[in-house]
Amino acid sequence: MLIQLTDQPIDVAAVLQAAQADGAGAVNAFIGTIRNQSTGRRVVRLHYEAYDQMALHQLRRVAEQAVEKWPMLQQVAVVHRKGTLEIGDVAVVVAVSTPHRAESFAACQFIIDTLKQVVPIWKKEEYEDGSVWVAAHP
Amino acid sequence: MLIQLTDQPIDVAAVLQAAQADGAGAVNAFIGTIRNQSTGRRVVRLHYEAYDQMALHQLRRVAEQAVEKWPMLQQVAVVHRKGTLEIGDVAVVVAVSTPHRAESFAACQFIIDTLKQVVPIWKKEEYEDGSVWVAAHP
Amino acid sequence: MNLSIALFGITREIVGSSVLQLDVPEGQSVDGLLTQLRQHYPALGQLSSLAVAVNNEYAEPTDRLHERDDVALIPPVSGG
Amino acid sequence: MNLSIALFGITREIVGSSVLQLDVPEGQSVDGLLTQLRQHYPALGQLSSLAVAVNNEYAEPTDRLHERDDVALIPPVSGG
Repeated sequence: MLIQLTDQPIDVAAVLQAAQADGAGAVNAFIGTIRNQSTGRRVVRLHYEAYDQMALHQLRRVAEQAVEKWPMLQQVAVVHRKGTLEIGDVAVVVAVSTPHRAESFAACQFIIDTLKQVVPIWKKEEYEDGSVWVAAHP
Repeated sequence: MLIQLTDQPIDVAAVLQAAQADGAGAVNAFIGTIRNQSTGRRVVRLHYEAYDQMALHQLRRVAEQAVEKWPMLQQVAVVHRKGTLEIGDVAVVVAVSTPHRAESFAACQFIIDTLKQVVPIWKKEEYEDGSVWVAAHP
Repeated sequence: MNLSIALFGITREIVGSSVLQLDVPEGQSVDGLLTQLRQHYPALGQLSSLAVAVNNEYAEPTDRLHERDDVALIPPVSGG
Repeated sequence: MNLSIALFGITREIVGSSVLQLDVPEGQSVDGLLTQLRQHYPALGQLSSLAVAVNNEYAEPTDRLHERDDVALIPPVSGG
């Protein structure tokens, strides 16, 4: 299992490599990148901030939940970026391997969906005319 | 759109790169690798063979069907390997990008599922004591 | 008319060649071609499925074949 | 007892510091802490949600806080 927070650019190929296993024929990977717009506003860059110790603990817990739900999961790798990111930069990579492919899609989607709900990481979107902490207000 | 058959090792990072788009925050990728076993038998290596012209035509059609079903798809990349592959080698990479993540999972899964049904590519599994064209016989 | 039929995977091994030259009636149906081939090569009848591709598309049993068509036998695919 | 509360994102900006030192009754409940904080910093009441983390876990409103706990405010998360 590879669970990591980093303020350096994510080496996507290395994360995929970490998710591979000789007994697993299927790797599914989700790569979240910075879009040039959000709810119609033009995004200039983003700032990510994490409560590191809790984020790592919760990431590991999400990965363990995935293994409980899909016991055939062979490898799980989750790497999340922190700091200032520009358009096109990779913010998060989730990669899992399973012997058969359907479970790889389901498990990877579960991990990214749950990550977005429970892991204490916050992003502030910077526009040309201001900035907003995403989802902070109703 | 990147649609390719190759007898050279697949550069997974390059395929993912081809699937990225500045307007798309989500990339989903499926990577099929060679397992060390199949239906309980120990696999030594695999041989892939393709009807190139039809395979490329059908791959392009599958990608176009995905774009029809998910018009928000921004990029599609599918690269399939041919020739002799060893355990752990990458046989196929499918990568798609969308503005939001749920569609990236659904579209990527549709493409690999449909590819396996319609694209004229065949694999022969080699064991220590023989070999079999996969799925050829009931 | 003379048809060149491209063969792959297990059909190539059954026939022992990657191209089969065959003399068939003008406008032969796909179904008729398959029947003729299964008579010559009974092992083709043992496959899980056997389709015919014409010009890179899967053909229907009733489709008619023409001399300039790109014809291929498609045994069960197993890509990915 | 004295609590150190770690602050992130918008709560850090509202309070103006990444750690808040607070004097609270021994065994203060999570709910009581939130009420106290919202009185001092009304902008916290405007957030979509506000959770309290104790020792890296999300706490329940009735959980009691202790001086050695790692306590943090968790405004709406937005990772990924």
